[in-house]
Amino acid sequence: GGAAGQAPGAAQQAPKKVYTIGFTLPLTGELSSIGKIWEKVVYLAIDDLNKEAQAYGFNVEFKAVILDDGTTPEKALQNVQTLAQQGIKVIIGPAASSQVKAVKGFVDSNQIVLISPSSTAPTLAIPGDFIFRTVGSDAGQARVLATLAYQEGARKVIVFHRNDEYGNAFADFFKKYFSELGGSSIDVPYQTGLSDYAAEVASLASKVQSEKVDAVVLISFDTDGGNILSHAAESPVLSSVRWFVSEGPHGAAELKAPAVGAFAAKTKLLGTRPLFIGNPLYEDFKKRLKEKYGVDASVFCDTLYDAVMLAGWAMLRAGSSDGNAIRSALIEVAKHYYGVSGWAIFDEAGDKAYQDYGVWAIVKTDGGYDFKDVGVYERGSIVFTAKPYP
Amino acid sequence: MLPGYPYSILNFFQYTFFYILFSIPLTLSYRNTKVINFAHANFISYGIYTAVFLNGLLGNTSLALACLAAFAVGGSIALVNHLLVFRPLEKRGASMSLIMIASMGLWIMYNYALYMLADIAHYYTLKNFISYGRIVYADVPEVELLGLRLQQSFVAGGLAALVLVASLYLFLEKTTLGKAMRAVADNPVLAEISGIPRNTIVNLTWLIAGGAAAVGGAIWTSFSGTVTPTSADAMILQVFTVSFIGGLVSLLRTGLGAVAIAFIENVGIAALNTYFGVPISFRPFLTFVTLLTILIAFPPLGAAGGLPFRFRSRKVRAE
Amino acid sequence: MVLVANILEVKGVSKRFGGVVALQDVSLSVPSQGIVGLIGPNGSGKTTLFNVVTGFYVPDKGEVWFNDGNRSERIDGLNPNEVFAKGIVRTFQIPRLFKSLTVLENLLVTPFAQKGENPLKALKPSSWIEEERALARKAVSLLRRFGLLEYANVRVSELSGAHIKLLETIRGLMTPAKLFLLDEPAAGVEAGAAHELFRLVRELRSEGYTFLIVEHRIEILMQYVDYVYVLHNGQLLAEGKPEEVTSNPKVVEAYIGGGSA
Amino acid sequence: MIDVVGFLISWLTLLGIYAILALTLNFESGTSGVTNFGKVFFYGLGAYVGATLTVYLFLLLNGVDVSKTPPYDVSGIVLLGELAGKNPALNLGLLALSLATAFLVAGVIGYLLSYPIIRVGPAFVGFTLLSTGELFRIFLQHYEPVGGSRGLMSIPGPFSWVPQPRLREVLFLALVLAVLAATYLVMDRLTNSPLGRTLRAVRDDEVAALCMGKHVPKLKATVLFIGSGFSGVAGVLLAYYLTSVNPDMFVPAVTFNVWAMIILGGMGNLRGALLGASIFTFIDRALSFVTPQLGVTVISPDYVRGFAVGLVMVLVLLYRPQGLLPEGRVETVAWEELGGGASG
Amino acid sequence: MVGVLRLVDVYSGYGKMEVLHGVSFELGKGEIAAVLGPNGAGKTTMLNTIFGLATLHRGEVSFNGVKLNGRKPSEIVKLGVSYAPQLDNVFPNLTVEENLVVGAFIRGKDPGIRSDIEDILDLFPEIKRRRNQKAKTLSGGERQMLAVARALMTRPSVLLLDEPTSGLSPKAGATLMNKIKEIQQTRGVAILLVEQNVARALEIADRAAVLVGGKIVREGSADEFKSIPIERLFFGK
Ligand SMILES: Nc1ncnc2c1ncn2[C@@H]1O[C@H](COP(=O)(O)OP(=O)(O)OP(=O)(O)O)[C@@H](O)[C@H]1O
Ligand SMILES: Nc1ncnc2c1ncn2[C@@H]1O[C@H](COP(=O)(O)OP(=O)(O)OP(=O)(O)O)[C@@H](O)[C@H]1O
Ligand SMILES: [Mg+2]
Ligand SMILES: [Mg+2]
Repeated sequence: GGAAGQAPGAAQQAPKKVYTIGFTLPLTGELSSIGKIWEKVVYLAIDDLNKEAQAYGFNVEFKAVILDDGTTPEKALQNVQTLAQQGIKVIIGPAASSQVKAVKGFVDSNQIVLISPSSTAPTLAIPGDFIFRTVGSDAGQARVLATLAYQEGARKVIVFHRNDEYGNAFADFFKKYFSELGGSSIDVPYQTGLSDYAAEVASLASKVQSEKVDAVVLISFDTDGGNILSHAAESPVLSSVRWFVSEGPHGAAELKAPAVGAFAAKTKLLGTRPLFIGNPLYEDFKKRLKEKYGVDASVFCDTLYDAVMLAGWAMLRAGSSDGNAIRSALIEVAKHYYGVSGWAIFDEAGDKAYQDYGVWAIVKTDGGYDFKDVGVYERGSIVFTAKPYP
Repeated sequence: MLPGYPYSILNFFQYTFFYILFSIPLTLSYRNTKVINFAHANFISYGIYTAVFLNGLLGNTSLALACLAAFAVGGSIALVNHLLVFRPLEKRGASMSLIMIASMGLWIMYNYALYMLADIAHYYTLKNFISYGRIVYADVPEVELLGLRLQQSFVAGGLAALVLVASLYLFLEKTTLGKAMRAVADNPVLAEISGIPRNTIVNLTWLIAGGAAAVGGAIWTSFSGTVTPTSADAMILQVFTVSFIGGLVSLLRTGLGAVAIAFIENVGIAALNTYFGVPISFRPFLTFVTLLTILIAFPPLGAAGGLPFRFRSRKVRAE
Repeated sequence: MVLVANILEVKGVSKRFGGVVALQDVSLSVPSQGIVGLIGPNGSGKTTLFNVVTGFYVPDKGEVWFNDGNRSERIDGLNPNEVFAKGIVRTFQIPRLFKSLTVLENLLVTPFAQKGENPLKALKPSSWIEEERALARKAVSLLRRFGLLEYANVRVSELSGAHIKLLETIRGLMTPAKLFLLDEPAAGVEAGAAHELFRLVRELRSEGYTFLIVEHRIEILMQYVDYVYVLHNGQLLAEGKPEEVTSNPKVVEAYIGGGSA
Repeated sequence: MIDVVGFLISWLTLLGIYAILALTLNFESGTSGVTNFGKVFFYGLGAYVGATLTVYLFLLLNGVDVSKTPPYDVSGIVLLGELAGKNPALNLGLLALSLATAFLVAGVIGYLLSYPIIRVGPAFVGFTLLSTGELFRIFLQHYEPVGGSRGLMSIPGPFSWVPQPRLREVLFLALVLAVLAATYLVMDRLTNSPLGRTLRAVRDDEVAALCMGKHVPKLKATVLFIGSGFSGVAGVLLAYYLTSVNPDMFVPAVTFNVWAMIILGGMGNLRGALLGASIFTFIDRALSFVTPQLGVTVISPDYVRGFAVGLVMVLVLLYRPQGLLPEGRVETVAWEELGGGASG
Repeated sequence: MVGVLRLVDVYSGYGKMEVLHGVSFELGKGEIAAVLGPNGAGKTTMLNTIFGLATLHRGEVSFNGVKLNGRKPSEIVKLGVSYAPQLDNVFPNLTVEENLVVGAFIRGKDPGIRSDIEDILDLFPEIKRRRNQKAKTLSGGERQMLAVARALMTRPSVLLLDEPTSGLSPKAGATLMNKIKEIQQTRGVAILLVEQNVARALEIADRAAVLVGGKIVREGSADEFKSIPIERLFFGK
């Protein structure tokens, strides 16, 4: 089968130059629910990129090759190699930090530009390599979450977090910042990759009871986070403390269930996430994604969209398929790019230099419950733009 | 009072029901066919997704209907696997380990097929099926007992587990066909020579194994906070663990295994956490430690083999 | 019995399985270089006795002593492989051949402590090749003797019933043990081959080996043994020279039966 | 347009690592009947031993205080990256040390693990080992000195002093193939020897083998020592190849892939193990070039690939139910004697 | 005499390998026929072929005029043929009694099964004592008796017995032979008997055939065989 299906409309003038961007996304496995949404974001972004390039008079066409890495490091490396062997020089993904680590050696030595929209591990903040991240590191968000919890009156919290690189690092930063603010926290890690977390939630409930904490801080991905909150909604003990949540569960469809919505209202659940709030581009992006593909923009959709855009413009700017040239072009392009996730400038480690953070809540709407951004982090404190819970 | 009470206790029962629904079919299928069926996870996940699709596409809110449909789907998948793959392989003289790997192949296929189905369903409804929240059913009551609210899944799971255990007991112990089932497992060729319709029995076995596990899956949708196409894969090791405690052949021991593992995973870890500060992230660790302890302390006989070897053989006495 | 050393002495052995008393206070001895028969009705405990002697079971009571020339050792309760190492080889009544191996390979497996079984030596073929050749020659001559040579390269799962039985016995005879325990070597085997087997037993005896043989085909067995024990319901019923035993009315009543040969 | 050489290098390297695993699994499970569902445990053990040894010694020998700059922190990682290419002798020396240590550690642990599995049958042996693997993984996640859930990264490879990436890849491939060849040689010698024959006998009937004087427990321990040792070596190679290790890499699925390889190729047949590994890794890779071009839109094209991998497995098995290459007889000089005997 | 069981020019074996090379044989109604022959001659294969357990390459097997070619063993049992194989002839993990119950499977809910079990156990007092013991713990001879007992449970009209007395004590063997004769006489069951103990077999058989190398080399009445040193036939020609 040829690639003909990709290009609607007839080719008229000179043949277009084709730029291919490779993707390695978690279409199966633990992150597959985000991966599926990301896939749609990629379609939208490539579409937009083509339109923009055309509008600027480039006779080019961007194409995406999407491979599934099942959230495993080895598969991610295999995908990156497969893409490289097709002459692809810019790859977006993989999702998890452990995967990025596994491909780092290969992309650095083969001069392939890799942009991860979601890897936030501080250990990957390494200057001079070919790895870029369009999202800020966990340390930043941990500070915001700590501030949020403290500002909302929590003094003693349980940090209930994934026992993986993301969760552990996030939790460590959170505890550090929270104690700096004057609060105290208890560490409760839970094993990832389980089918259900009812047992963990039960243990959490007894911990909450015995330790008499004011709040639970949940640091999770979307599926596990959704699962945990659904079970927590069943428990009177867990419904009686405040909940503060990381970006993971934002957008998870199962949190719009009435039971969870009611739970959120009762516990005044608030979450943080990397977000350039009040960004009209983002609102537009969200709307078009919903209209065209029927999916809600969830976590890291904006950073992924921007990653695609940056990659495309960098390739156009470099004009060659030399990895080093694209790398420099990317850094340049990012300096002037304002996208759905805000300003895209990279720091010396290739990570997003200025990350803004917003606060979200689950609020009642006409049709049920929905996610809503209700505040921003500004100069050391949270400023609410809306009152989420009465 | 036990830590985590009463949730841990409730969860303990809840999980016991699920492990019975998931593991007893596995034990049954191994016992009667000697196939270690890796595709067992598919029965569960297709049971889950039968309920999910019924709910998401047709708005069904009847758990009874979901269970019936799941039984049909799970049972058919198991039968199709057997008729199109396992039996032809066996006829051509494939070893059991080869059939086991064929079941791995099937497992992979069904997993991706499920993702494809979810994609197609998304295309038509624009709903997210890759991660689906808990379903609230209209036809199962929540029961108040001693001031405790027993969820729908508790009621339905308890009922289904009871039905499965009782009907299997009656069938295996009280009917000739049930006894014949054991004979087929024991010596298939002789069973045929004795006039036992081995094919019928094996077909029936697969139907029950696939169907019952899928019913468990359907009920799971009313329990778990979120289901994904990999929900079943994520728990299959536990399910196998329970069956292994049963020596893969004894239904009774499998039932006890279900109780033991459910207890350890819920009450056990909560107690260790409370009294010894063991992090709850050790839950799967504990499951496997339990399995190892049981395997080493009481090695199951039967399928387990057993070597007449004594580590402390009596010292030779000479004159 | 003072001059001839007994290679095996079973002293007051009892063994029960739940309610079933398989052996009760059984004592017997096998003289060195003897061919001793062990007969008795079905279920009288013959195989169980073999299992006790070879370490398969631990007796509930009693002792088993093995006399290797000048040293006498107690061997009950040892592991089967340790008993084998002492020089006692048994065959199984219901054959337990190595099903995926060929006939020749089944024979080659038996000999004890082959050089090539040591992992380090296995890596260096020159260290075991000579021994292997010698064993193969022995195996081939045994196979030829029993007309099984044509099956040498056949997997044992493709043999006929009696060939399986025969091979089980021959496999036992491959290794130079001191005492052989044969459990019904002639069951199902055609008369010619059965006699051949017992002739081989006689030859081996003259080379210094000892045999204890369970066999129901007494018309064949009695031609070759010098002493017979009879078990009945797990107890010793009679013992003596073949003629004495076959004419013992108790034995006739319990075992041989009336009209038949 | 497709970089064929690059494809071959990357395919063969991973294939080589998997082939070592397949050969050892074939030796353990195909020849000797120790159903090892815990392959990934020994593989991961080797990888972690190699990785830990390399990163710590690398820093220590370069005079870095690892208590202040542990190798799993950013500073350590950056340092490792800077030091990686400075001293070829160090890299190669650590390679040798890692290989030897991983072999011994994995081997000895395999040896010890044979103790609890002596008296249970094959399926239980398998599950005991599988459980041990899971225990190990969860332990790693909690064990800080090896990086905990972060794992270790920026592991200096044996050839990181070679400037050209292509040459570096080729050298590494040569290393992998050399280890593979050595593994093959050892496995071939062992299976086609009296030991191999005895092991097959144990596989067929443990009890009978025990009664034939074979020290079954010791044999199993030996098998696990050898098999696990080589798996550990494969793990070291993987660690160097990915330049990172992480607990999540060592999940049971890896074991099952290796199982699929040896059964596809033919249990008990060494060349079958190689063939199975080749086919299995090739199909997956080759299809990932094809499926994105299919023009499928409603479903993710990559699902077609995943589905096809499963389908091919099932079809191959249906077509060749003994596996592609069935187990042969144990090839020793014994057969020569038969040649003379049969004709006479 | 009408043949109930007929083999016409049968070539059969396992897979591609051929073991029987053109065997024709007829078992008359209510008679006992003995099949004798050296080890590996193909006696078991002959029974296996009748029962659909070997590959029939050429020729025909019929029972009461019904063609058996290509039928499944379970169908053949229902027609009234029963088989006690030489090896692997019990269900090891079932108790003695369960072995018998399962043996009567084709009779469904027949209330006569209970009493049949008692009758058959009376025939074999050795295993009657062991009725609740698992078959795998039986002694060799007890197992053999159980195999024959199980085959009788279907109330067959034709019984195939492969070396039923191997491993039985002389007394038990003789008793079994008498019982076989008795079964034939009282129930009119036709019996095809494979036996190594030639003398014993000829004592109860009406007819005999000698199978050598996959071919029948001689056939005739039992009395006829009694006069010739039959074992020479095994290696004759
Ligand atoms: N594991 C066991 N559990 C219960 N009973 C057993 C077990 N093993 C043997 N028996 C019983 O012990 C008795 C002795 O058995 P054994 O095998 O020694 O007899 P045998 O003399 O060899 O008979 P045969 O000549 O039939 O082989 C038998 O009645 C048998 O049923
Ligand atoms: N499953 C099998 N596959 C291939 N060949 C077989 C198989 N079973 C038996 N054979 C071969 O067929 C031939 C006849 O075997 P069969 O079992 O019919 O002999 P038999 O006359 O019953 O001998 P016995 O007296 O030893 O029981 C033998 O050469 C044997 O090797
Ligand atoms: Mg016996
Ligand atoms: Mg036979």
